[in-house]
Amino acid sequence: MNPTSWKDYQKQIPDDHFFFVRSCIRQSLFPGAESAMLRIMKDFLHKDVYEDPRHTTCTGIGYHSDVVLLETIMTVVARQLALMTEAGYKNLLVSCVTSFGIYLEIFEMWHNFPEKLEDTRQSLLRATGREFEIPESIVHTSDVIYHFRDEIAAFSNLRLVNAESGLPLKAVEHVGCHYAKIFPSGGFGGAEFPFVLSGLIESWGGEVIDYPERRHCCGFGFRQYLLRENRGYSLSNSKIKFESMAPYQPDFILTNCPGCNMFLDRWQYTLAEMEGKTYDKGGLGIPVLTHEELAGIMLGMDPWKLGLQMHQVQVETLLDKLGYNYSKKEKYYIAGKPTVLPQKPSVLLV
Amino acid sequence: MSSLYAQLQSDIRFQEGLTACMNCGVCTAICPAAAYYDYDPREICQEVQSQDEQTLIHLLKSDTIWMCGQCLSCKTRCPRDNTPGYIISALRTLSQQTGYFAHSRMGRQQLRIKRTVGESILKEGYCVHPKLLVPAEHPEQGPVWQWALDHGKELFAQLGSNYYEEGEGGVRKIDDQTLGELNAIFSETGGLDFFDRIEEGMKNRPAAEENQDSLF
Amino acid sequence: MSVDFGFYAAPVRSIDLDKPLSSEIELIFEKEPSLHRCISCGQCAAICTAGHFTKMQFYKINLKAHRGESEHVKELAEKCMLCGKCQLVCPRGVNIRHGILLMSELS
Amino acid sequence: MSKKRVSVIGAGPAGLKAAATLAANGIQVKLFERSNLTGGHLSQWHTLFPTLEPASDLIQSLQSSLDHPNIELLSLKSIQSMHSINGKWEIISTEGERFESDAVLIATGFKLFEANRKEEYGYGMYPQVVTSADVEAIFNGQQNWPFQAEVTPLRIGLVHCVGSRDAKCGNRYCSKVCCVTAVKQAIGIKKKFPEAQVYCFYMDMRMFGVGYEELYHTAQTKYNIQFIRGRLSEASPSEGSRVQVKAEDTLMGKPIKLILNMLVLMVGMEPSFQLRKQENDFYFEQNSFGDGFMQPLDPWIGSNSYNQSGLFMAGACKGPSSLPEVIQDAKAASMEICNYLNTVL
Repeated sequence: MNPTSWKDYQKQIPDDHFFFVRSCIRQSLFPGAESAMLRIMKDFLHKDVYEDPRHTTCTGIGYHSDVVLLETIMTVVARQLALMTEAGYKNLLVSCVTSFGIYLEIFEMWHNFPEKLEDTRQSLLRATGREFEIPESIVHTSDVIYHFRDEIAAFSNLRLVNAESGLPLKAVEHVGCHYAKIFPSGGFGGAEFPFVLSGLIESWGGEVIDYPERRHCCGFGFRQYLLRENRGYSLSNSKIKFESMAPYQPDFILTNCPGCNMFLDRWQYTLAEMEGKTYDKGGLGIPVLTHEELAGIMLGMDPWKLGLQMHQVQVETLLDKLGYNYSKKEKYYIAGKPTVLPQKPSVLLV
Repeated sequence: MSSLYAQLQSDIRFQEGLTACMNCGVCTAICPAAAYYDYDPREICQEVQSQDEQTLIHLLKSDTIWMCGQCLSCKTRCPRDNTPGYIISALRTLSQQTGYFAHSRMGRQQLRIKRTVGESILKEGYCVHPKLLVPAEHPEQGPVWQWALDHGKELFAQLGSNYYEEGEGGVRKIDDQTLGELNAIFSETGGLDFFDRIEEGMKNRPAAEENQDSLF
Repeated sequence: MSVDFGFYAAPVRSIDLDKPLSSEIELIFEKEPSLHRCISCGQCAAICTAGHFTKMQFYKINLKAHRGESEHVKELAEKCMLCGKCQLVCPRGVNIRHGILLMSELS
Repeated sequence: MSKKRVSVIGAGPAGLKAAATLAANGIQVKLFERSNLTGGHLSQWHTLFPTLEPASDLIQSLQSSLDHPNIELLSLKSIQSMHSINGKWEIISTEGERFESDAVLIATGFKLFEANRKEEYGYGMYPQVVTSADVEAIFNGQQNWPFQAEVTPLRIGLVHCVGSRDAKCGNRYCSKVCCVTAVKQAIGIKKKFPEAQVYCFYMDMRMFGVGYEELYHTAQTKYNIQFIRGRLSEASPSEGSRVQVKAEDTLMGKPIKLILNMLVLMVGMEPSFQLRKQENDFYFEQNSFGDGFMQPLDPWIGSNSYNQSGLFMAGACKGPSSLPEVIQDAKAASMEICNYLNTVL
């Protein structure tokens, strides 16, 4: 696949019947986003999405931090596909950009090295007695949100504009390296300027800010984050992005990948603690949203059921700019009752 | 034992990762590791394509190969269709298989990853799950994460999750039969042996370096 | 609240060409313009006697000066023994000894 | 006995020179040109390397030889296909007109790499990013500099190998003339803006021609142009109508970052056309991803012949070439054609 220009490249998205696989990081840190994705698919778009409780991690984080062998991850992936085959599904819906990259990479390797595919089939059969088919399509959750962006907008009276001034909100997007940098044809618009997020922002009324470090990695780095003494790698790379975007004064950051979402949120807090500064003017940080969370907001969902209270950078400045209707005081309510509030950071305002 | 280069070549990631590097540096230019560490993926390609056994041993024993963050931004840009990130994966696997990883400080960090993420996969079915993100080890997760853990079950329920309970949903408990299948896959594909290699490599690490860093 | 994170944000390692060269370095180039002729072929380093025992590599020192990475230039230039073999082999006729002398006089 | 007839396809430097040489040897030439101008890319250039003479001098000299009774110029005439019957060649235009001759010379030249295909360089997105062809147009007064002339400091970068030596673009070859063009343009820029800092991002300085290495030397010593050994990885917008670029200074072994007022992409060459043979017919087609240039019989003795009697080729349709090479090649091809017409026919 080598189109002369990726700008015209449209990825094919199936219309219905998805086999859903979860993300370790998203379900742990942004559980409301994953739930919102399923609600959007089922309750609003009336799509058939099937989740098999026996599916597991793809082991991608272990693989990219080099404690899981290629043969092992191939067979774990094969097991997920076996569950999918057994359930009669052909479209894989992945909630994680790392996983998405893993699936694409393994399919590519199986294609280039058919003997590896055969080995994997044999390994899976011996280990579990299961057999699998390669899916007809593989999509990331953001692909589906993008594909149905107009349908989602049709349910909504909201536009991504400042309710007071009527001006479009300024957003920076962070697509996440493994979405299309590994396989440009795996994403909408190719590797350099995928429009899976920018297309959402623009068609929902916002304005996308192009800034110098737009395509720079958030700095996850797998083993560079997992080990505390290496975390400076991750922090420093996110800092490169923040410093580069700050002059453009974005109203929010939109992310594709759960890992990136975590880092762009948490590193703002960490940098505020370490260096005493934030990257917005008000000391509140730049709100960071995942694509499902933004879609949930478009659909009028309660931010505290979307899990936005689990972000360390507050999101209220964004909601207020949108003129969004929500209850400020119920942010830290659980089951309708107030809880002891989280401790306040020393610099970042919440 | 065949030469290290021959062993690298038997790794399909190496075959896909290195054709012939012309030292243009587009990989290093946008490499997040090169922005932070004294690290240069181009130089690694150069060293590897020398095919020199001593150079490779030096590389496998070095901190350098552990600096890559696997973002694979290098794959997009390389004008020769190389992928330095894949070469790194092959080098890291070989370094652990040969035990050379225990010669470098950053290589020895693999033990902790194996004992956290690696064992979590087998025990919980996840690489990462909320209870693994202990606030004392993850201060960057902020006070909100402590609050989230304090109210784990109720909070996750409110957000539509199934916090460490059986059945479907996010953060669910993975059933024993599934965990058995995961273990069988690891056993069948050499994954458990690989874990043992990491533990053994650390036991056999060079004595002179024994006290240079703590295990945990 | 004061948090001990156990890591910190490091400055970016990239060479920053937006930073102007120091006036001291500019003066060296003014006094010895042949330094601009270097094409980093490495002949000077290949033949360098001091380079066998130290990190002395003239073309690299000269590059560092050109890129504004001048913090180690003086200390590296001081490793030179001024034997002048490099100047004999340099295909671009760079006046290396003079350049090195100027660099070793940096403050 | 009637005169021998040759069809020359393309009125760029190769076609012009060949037409003149053939005509001078008493051969009746039909010179086909798809545009309404002759001279090809040369008519867009401002100065020529390495002497920095005006390009218009050369083009006038080439065009003046068109004024010959044996040459018939057919402008705005695109050729679709051709075939040979009983030793005669028939070429067919896109409008279906047929022209007969004894031999055909293909001189269809090259086209410039479309810079927007290297998305990471932002051509067409950021006005500060221009191509080497744009710079020629700027020097010719047909375009404006993409910055305010009084801006300080003024920083300009030139990137070699755009669309060349690049498997991602399908072009693994070197386009040969971009290095020296970059040096020429860098000098031109320094002459115009003496205070500007000018950087060339190169992988190898391929200074293969007479006077090229000397020009490079002049660029370094007289104009203090900085040569950074590293291929540009990306360009992105920066504040103040500038672009930020990232590369590695591979000789330093460190990444390098720089904000520029103008970034020039030294675009390489791609074949204008491919020749596709179907049964007895040859079709001229647009080249597609990864297609190489036209292949002559062999790269040595038969370098002007196609694998078909009476079909010849000259110039950049065979691969990236400099103007002196193209002109020499046109003369050589003309000699081959004369020999063919005298001996074979």
